[in-house]
Amino acid sequence: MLLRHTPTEIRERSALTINPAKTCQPIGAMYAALGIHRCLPHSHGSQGCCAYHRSTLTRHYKEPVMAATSSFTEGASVFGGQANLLQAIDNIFTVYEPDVIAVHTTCLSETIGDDIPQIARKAGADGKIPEGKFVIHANTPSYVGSHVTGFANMTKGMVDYFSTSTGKRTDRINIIPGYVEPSDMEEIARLAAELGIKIVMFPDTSNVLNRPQTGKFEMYPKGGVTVPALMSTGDSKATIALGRTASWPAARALDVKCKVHCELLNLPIGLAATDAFIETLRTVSGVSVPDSINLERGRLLDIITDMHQYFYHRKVGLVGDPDQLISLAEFLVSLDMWPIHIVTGTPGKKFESKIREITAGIPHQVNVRAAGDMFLFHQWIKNDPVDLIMGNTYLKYIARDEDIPFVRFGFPILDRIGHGIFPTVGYRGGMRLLEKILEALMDRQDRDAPEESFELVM
Amino acid sequence: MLLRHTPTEIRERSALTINPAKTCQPIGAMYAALGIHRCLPHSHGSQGCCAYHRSTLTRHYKEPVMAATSSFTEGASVFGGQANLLQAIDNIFTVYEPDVIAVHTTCLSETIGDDIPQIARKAGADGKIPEGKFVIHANTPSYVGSHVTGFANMTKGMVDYFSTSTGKRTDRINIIPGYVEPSDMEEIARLAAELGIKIVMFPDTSNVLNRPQTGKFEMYPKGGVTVPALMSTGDSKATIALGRTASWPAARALDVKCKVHCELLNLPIGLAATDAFIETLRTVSGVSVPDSINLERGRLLDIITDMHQYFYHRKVGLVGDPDQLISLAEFLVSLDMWPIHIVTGTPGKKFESKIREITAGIPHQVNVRAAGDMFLFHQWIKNDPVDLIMGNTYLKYIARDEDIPFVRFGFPILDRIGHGIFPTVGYRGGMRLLEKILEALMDRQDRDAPEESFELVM
Amino acid sequence: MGATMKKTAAASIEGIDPASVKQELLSKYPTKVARKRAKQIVINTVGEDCSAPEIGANTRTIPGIITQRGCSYAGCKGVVLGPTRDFVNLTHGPIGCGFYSWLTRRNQTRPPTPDSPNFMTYCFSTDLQDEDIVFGGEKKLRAAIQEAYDLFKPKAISIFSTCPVGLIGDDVHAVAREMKEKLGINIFGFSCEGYKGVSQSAGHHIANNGIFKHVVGLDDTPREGKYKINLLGEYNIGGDAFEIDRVLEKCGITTVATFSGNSTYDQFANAHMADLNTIMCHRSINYVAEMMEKKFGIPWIKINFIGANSTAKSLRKIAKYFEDQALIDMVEEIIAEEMVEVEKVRAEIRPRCEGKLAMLFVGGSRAHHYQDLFAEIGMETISAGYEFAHRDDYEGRKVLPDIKVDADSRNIEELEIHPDPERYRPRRTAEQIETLAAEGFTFRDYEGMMAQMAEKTLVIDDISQFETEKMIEIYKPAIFCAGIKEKFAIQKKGIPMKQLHSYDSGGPYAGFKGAVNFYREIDRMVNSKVWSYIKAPWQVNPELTATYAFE
Amino acid sequence: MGATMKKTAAASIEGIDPASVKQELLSKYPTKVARKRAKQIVINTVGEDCSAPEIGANTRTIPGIITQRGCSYAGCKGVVLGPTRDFVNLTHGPIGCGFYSWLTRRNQTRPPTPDSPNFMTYCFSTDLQDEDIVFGGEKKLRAAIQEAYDLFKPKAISIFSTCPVGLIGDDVHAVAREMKEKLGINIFGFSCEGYKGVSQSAGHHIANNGIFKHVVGLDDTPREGKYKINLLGEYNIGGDAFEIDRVLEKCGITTVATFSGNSTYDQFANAHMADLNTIMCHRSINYVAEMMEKKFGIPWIKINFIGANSTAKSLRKIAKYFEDQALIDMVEEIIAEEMVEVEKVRAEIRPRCEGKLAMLFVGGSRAHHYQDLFAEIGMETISAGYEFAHRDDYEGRKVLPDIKVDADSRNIEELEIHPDPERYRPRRTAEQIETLAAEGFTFRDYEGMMAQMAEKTLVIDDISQFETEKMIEIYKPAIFCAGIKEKFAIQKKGIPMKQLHSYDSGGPYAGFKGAVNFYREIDRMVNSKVWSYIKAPWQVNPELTATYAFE
Repeated sequence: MLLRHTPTEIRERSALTINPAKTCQPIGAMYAALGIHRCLPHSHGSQGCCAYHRSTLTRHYKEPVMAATSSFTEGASVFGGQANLLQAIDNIFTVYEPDVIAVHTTCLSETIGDDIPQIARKAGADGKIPEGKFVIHANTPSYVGSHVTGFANMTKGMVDYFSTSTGKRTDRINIIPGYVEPSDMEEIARLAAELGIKIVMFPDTSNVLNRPQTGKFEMYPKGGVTVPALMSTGDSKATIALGRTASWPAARALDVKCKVHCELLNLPIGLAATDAFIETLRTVSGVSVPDSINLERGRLLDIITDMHQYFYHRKVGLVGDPDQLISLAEFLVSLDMWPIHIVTGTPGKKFESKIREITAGIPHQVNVRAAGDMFLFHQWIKNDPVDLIMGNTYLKYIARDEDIPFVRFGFPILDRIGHGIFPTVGYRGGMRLLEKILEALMDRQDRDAPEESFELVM
Repeated sequence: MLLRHTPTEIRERSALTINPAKTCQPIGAMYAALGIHRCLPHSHGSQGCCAYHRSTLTRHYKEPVMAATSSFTEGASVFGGQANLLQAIDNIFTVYEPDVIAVHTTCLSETIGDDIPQIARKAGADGKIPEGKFVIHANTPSYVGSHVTGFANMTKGMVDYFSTSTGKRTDRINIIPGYVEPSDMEEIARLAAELGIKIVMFPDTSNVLNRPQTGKFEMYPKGGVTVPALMSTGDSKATIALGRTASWPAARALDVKCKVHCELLNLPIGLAATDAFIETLRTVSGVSVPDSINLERGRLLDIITDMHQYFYHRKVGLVGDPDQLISLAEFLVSLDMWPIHIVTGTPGKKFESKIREITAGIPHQVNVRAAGDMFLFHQWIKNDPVDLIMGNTYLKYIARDEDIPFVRFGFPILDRIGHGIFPTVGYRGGMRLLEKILEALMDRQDRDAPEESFELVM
Repeated sequence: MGATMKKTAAASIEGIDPASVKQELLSKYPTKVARKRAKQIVINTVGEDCSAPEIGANTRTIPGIITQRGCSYAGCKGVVLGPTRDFVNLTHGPIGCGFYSWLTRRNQTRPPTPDSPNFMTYCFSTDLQDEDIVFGGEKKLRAAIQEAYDLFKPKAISIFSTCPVGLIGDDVHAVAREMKEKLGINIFGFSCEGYKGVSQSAGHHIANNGIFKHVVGLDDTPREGKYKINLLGEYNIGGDAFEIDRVLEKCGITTVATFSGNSTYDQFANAHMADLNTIMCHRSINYVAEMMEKKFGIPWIKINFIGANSTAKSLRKIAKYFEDQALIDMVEEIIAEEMVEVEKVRAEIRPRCEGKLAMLFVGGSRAHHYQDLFAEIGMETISAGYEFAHRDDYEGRKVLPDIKVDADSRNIEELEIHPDPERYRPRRTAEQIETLAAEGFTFRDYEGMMAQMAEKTLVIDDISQFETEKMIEIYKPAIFCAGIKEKFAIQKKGIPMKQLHSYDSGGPYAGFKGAVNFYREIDRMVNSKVWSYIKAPWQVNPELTATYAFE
Repeated sequence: MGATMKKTAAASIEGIDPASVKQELLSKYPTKVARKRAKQIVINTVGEDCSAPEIGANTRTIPGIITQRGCSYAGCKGVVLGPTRDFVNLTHGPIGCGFYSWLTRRNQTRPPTPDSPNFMTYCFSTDLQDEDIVFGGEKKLRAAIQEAYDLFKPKAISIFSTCPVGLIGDDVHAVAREMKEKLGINIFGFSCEGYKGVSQSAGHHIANNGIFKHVVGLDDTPREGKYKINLLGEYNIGGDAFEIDRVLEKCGITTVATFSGNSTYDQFANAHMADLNTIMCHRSINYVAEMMEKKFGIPWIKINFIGANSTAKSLRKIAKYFEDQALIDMVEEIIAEEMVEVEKVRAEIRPRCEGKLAMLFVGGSRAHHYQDLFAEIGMETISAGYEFAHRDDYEGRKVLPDIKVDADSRNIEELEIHPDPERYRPRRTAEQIETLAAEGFTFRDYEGMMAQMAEKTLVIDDISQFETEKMIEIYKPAIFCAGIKEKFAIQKKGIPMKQLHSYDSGGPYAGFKGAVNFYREIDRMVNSKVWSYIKAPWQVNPELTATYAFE
């Protein structure tokens, strides 16, 4: 067994985290910053943080992930990192020529208490920030929240630094897509375009972290939300925040800063959540829904009605990030599946109650835990087995030990491709999810069927 | 074992076909006819044929498949089926009100020698064909060729009956997509649209055999090529025929009938074949290729370069239809994979030489057979095992007995979904194929890896 | 059953007048068609004597009126002989027929050992080409048989003729005799060309004849067992026969042969050593039962293992036949034991299904049998019909004498059967039969579907696509049962559709465990949320003033 | 080696002047940066005495200049102690560090039995929260250790400090001592905060100190075996150590302990019972070797099992040390045996790779060792450098005396080691060492990377993203070797990139079988067609008059 020391008997732990279902804020901030066009993320702390974040993002996206670091030494961690950051800003603008440096802090610089805005101002005063270029920042202490929190904070940073209201409202809608794949952001934009709605999406990592092979390496690829677009968000008609944890803080900040009305929706994963997203776009911008979207919706529903027998009352275990899990659980429940073990590593009381609400109709005990870990999740499964697990690559160890069908979903996925290219949001994403779920369940049925009931037609 | 009687030792058979890799013409004709808007396919023969074709198409597409039959009795098979067909035409136009009845023959009516055009003329003369409605036909003797031949013949029938040249050339391009999925036809149309090219595609089963769930059953759904569009094909600038077996006869007929220049290309499956398709569209209509297509291409290539190590020198066995196999084999070879056992049930000498050409660079014996069967294919595998097999659902019996990773591809797929919705043509289709191939190979690696080399990052 | 339980139609459709429904179904047809269909669409009413109105059945399909019927080949090779595992079923004809009937019916089979023969996963065909059509296919057929023999050395090879075979003058029977002679294994042919008869039904009859003529009675080895029966017309779709065997074995009843689910050549050869023939699907197999009675003196009874109550009833009937108190007690004990789980599940599910409407249009007996299962969870069959049955399957065998044989049926050979000089052995004396009959025990009888259906329900033979749509629009049933060809057209209308040929991917539904499976399956289908998602929010509520939920 | 085999740069780059390349690399930097980087970019030239020019190494990374370096925690927990399977490696800090170092390095481990302990698939962390940062994390650390103990009862628990730990004043060593006392298992801490030193290298040193201080020498059980060695600085990436073990075992050489691939606590505790320390990765582990020699009298030698020739050379060196003809003969025999396959594959592949250029920028020894493998298939290393090495790894240990210790290094504790009163036992007498030395046998020596590199090749320490791109544009190598962070930026330029930290998903590459694997892998990468598809037809040939193939 790969996880041979995991006992069935569960004892509560107060101090020891085993096999985490989250990681730390800075990586989320780095990912968000990569969603700004011509932006170089900068990690203000030891260089190891930056190395780890770049490595993990690279393994997940199989794409270049560029970021700089303040490379703290022992000295810096005693006397503060101002000198390092000033030097970094100078070097970065000189050598790598970004339009924006997006600084995020680390547990180290947060513990020291470095004041980034003050340092950035000094860099400006010293003339180290070229005309028309920007240094923005977000405080992302690793000991608070999770990678999702870091994403939320950097996204909020975009509002804090760029959003401005000129007084003239546009008919654009801001969409904050949340901590989703580049392919998902692309799909969200496509759906809005199908509706004929002008949007500003931020951040937008499509064409940054799902780039083509062109024989050229571009330090700053085509993708990402531009600075002017970010500035214009203050004039937009409304903001749609997808996912409470990742997107709400930025939306609220924009409302406060520029009085842009904001709506909080669940991530558009699955039929109902996508319906809500489309319906909100429709009503907010007063357009009507084109046939093309009804067609996609109808095809998703067609799979649901055609294949219902395979979903019905199958037990599922889920590990992932809160915004994703809320929509995914809702989707599975709508298929008559039973998500019964649900863990996110990200802390937050709201999560558990929301999941309770969604799973209320399931006639079976449901285990849910925020700030939980995969060790606990695994123990739940040992005590109450499931037909399917969905989550990031680390679940493969549980899937193999317990011999459970496994669908990869969420972050990080280190051992398969596809997530960067094929969305799981929207109706098309729903179809992809259903195909993957069915594939996993049917492959298992085919594997385990006695010869006389090995099915040709399924 | 499911196929316990299949011996390793191969002896040539001259008369007995075991586990066919093809089926008969009429089903292909029925499928093609469903690609005409408001068309009801009609099977001129015993009702069993119609029942079998509808059942098989329905299991593959999980969609309604409507078709009528002449329901031959013993009498009809002695005295000919004219009376039945006349009655059928009358009943169909009265009760089901199609715009077109597309009659295909069967082994029975072909053996009898019923003259469909003559019967149709009589129906017309008797006033059984309402104004502006049509009865077209194709001769599809089940004892010649295969389902692909039937598709080709009915597609040619569309030209024979509808294509007319008014003398005014349009800038439209005719595309004959071949015996591919509705999702593939949709993708081919999308690619042409991306290039800004006006096309007429026939047949076009998209939105016929991949319909939404709407709560309404439409006898004649939105999809399908319209009669006026079919008529206009005679004026088009050029015809691109995708696949020699399925599409070339119609293209040639159109050239002969209306002098529309035609190009024969391989089905756009994989990088090179899609490049050829795009390049031909570009040059034929003098447009330039937009970034959106370069982006898709680059993403496909990115997967190829990133994941090359998983493809390199893996042996593959393929069963399917000739046009698909030629492009698929070419694609696999371009990935440095080794397709070494290749069978199609469809007869045709060109196929074997084409495959020989494509696989010439493989330093390993390559077995290829046209008019072969899966029994032979299975024996080849027993004699020279492979890492992967690709083909229709019937391969699952071999996959299980021989414990070989299996990717479903082609017709029919009776036990999984997705083929109706997600294309395998074009660059996107290539990405889907690669994802499926990688999934199959990597799942196997994960299954068989000793614990110490069970990989987190792949 | 019958008169005593005369039922009236569901309250929920009181408002709907079947006569006008019938009119609507016919309204769009050309006169000739309407006249013919009118005979096949009957408003049910059951007389005191269980008599039902006459229905047009087993008549020609109307060209152009979209039917779900198949052909004679399908009935012979696909249905009756397909499920037998250990002989090579060789289709003689173009490739299609063999391909389409390859593994598509979900007949399960379970070879006793890893090396016992099982050819069901294989498809064998002569794949006739145009030159064969021109010059004749006998040579190729001969060669194919030789190749099959050389490769597999099967116990037997059966040849199935497809449409062109008759026309090109191939004599499959002659080839069969010749090769049987040459190879010394049993080889026989079936002239089941697709155009024979008017539906699968002709093929059933042809299959019955062939199997009786060429196999039944070849092996006189006496069979162990106190209560020996054959199970006829059970094809082990989704494992039905396995469940029935489980129950019978538990009761100590020996099944000598099953025609033909999970069957083997030897079972058929030995079938005449049984003491009773029990018939599940009357339509497809009654011929064999009749012939076995004439030739060997084995009486037959109609039974039905679809439905827990029906299963109990059938077991009691078998026990009663053997007139053995030990068996009678054993059967009661097992029924009691098995009904515990059945009642538990039924009690859970019935409240959710009670009063919902079902329609069944399928087969030659399933449309009847499955009504019992629906009834057990309180669902009402508002309309039903067969695809290929005859009048006796609707109205009961009592009408047999006045069914006139038309041209299409006349073409199907009726075998001349006489008592076997050595082996005819009446299992019951005239007296015994008297007494049993006196106690209401019925031999050789099937009262048909209609007698059991409620008043004013519509009985429709060979329902067409057009009629199907109308019926759904008018009655909006909770579930519709038919076959794969109907499935998605019906589901597109938002009505769950259950296949009763293949069971979709479910089963077994026979016997006690099967009943439980079916209750749960129907519960899933008629109570699922998924059918409620059809309208998008903007379709429910299109005006833009609509408010929407947000936090 | 060395002067005798002084090489000149590849013909294929004759035209390129390294001096101007260096200029170009520096051109864009601010003056201060350029000045510092100039020291770390050296044009190689090897003196008669094998001396190489001085290179700037193990100096601070320049903030903002994109580096591939990691931190002290990564070197200590990730590299050196990560591969040990049977103690609980507990990260004390916020969740990230533990998460990122969880199973990401492909160190393989093979527990002898299904129930022998293996914690490598687990990630243990105190997941410090803000309140812990404010009020201190010792309490939580204590509790976490207790919970780990209660759950797993491990042999030992090691604690790894992350950045904030030092700053908030947690004394992990005190907690370790206290809990060791309480639980009676070995518990020890590492002050490997990320900011210590200038790279992973500091962490290696800290790990060396800790493992030596707390584990090595705890178990005096004599070890069976005639030729007992330790294998130091081999981390069993992709199974390298398994292959090396295979070869050593075949030669009859016993590996007492491996630091630290596929290792266990007991191996470390018993390591001092070996008679020779052999060092693979000089950078990460030489400290332990030095300390073991001082304390126990075990001499160490540098060996290299990367490359078939290097492997043979290393085996001969070990055999020579033991001065035993039996072993010497055995080793020769096995080399001969193993080289058959190696030569076969090499002969097949070398013609396809001959003369192609490679660049290696990785690690603290791999950038050196892998040059041998490339050389074996005729490929030329045109430029190389380390990520975290010191001058001695470049220029050889002879420069150790004149390396001045800067502030960052001074912060890393240097243990005071004295011969162990009881257990100090010089394995070789002064005389023996004399004689061996006389025969050219070198103890305690590593001549570094540069001495082996061709003239005019560029040696670049801690290469930056900017320099990487320039080097590729200028030299267009056939392959570039580095780590995951560089991989896709390089491949986007159309150059295949091989990871030499994790081997992507390949390996083993050590020993004889490993060499074969590597030949094949490089052949795959540098000769694959897929890199030729980058331009679409319309990009190759954009004008519309283009003709296109059609039939």
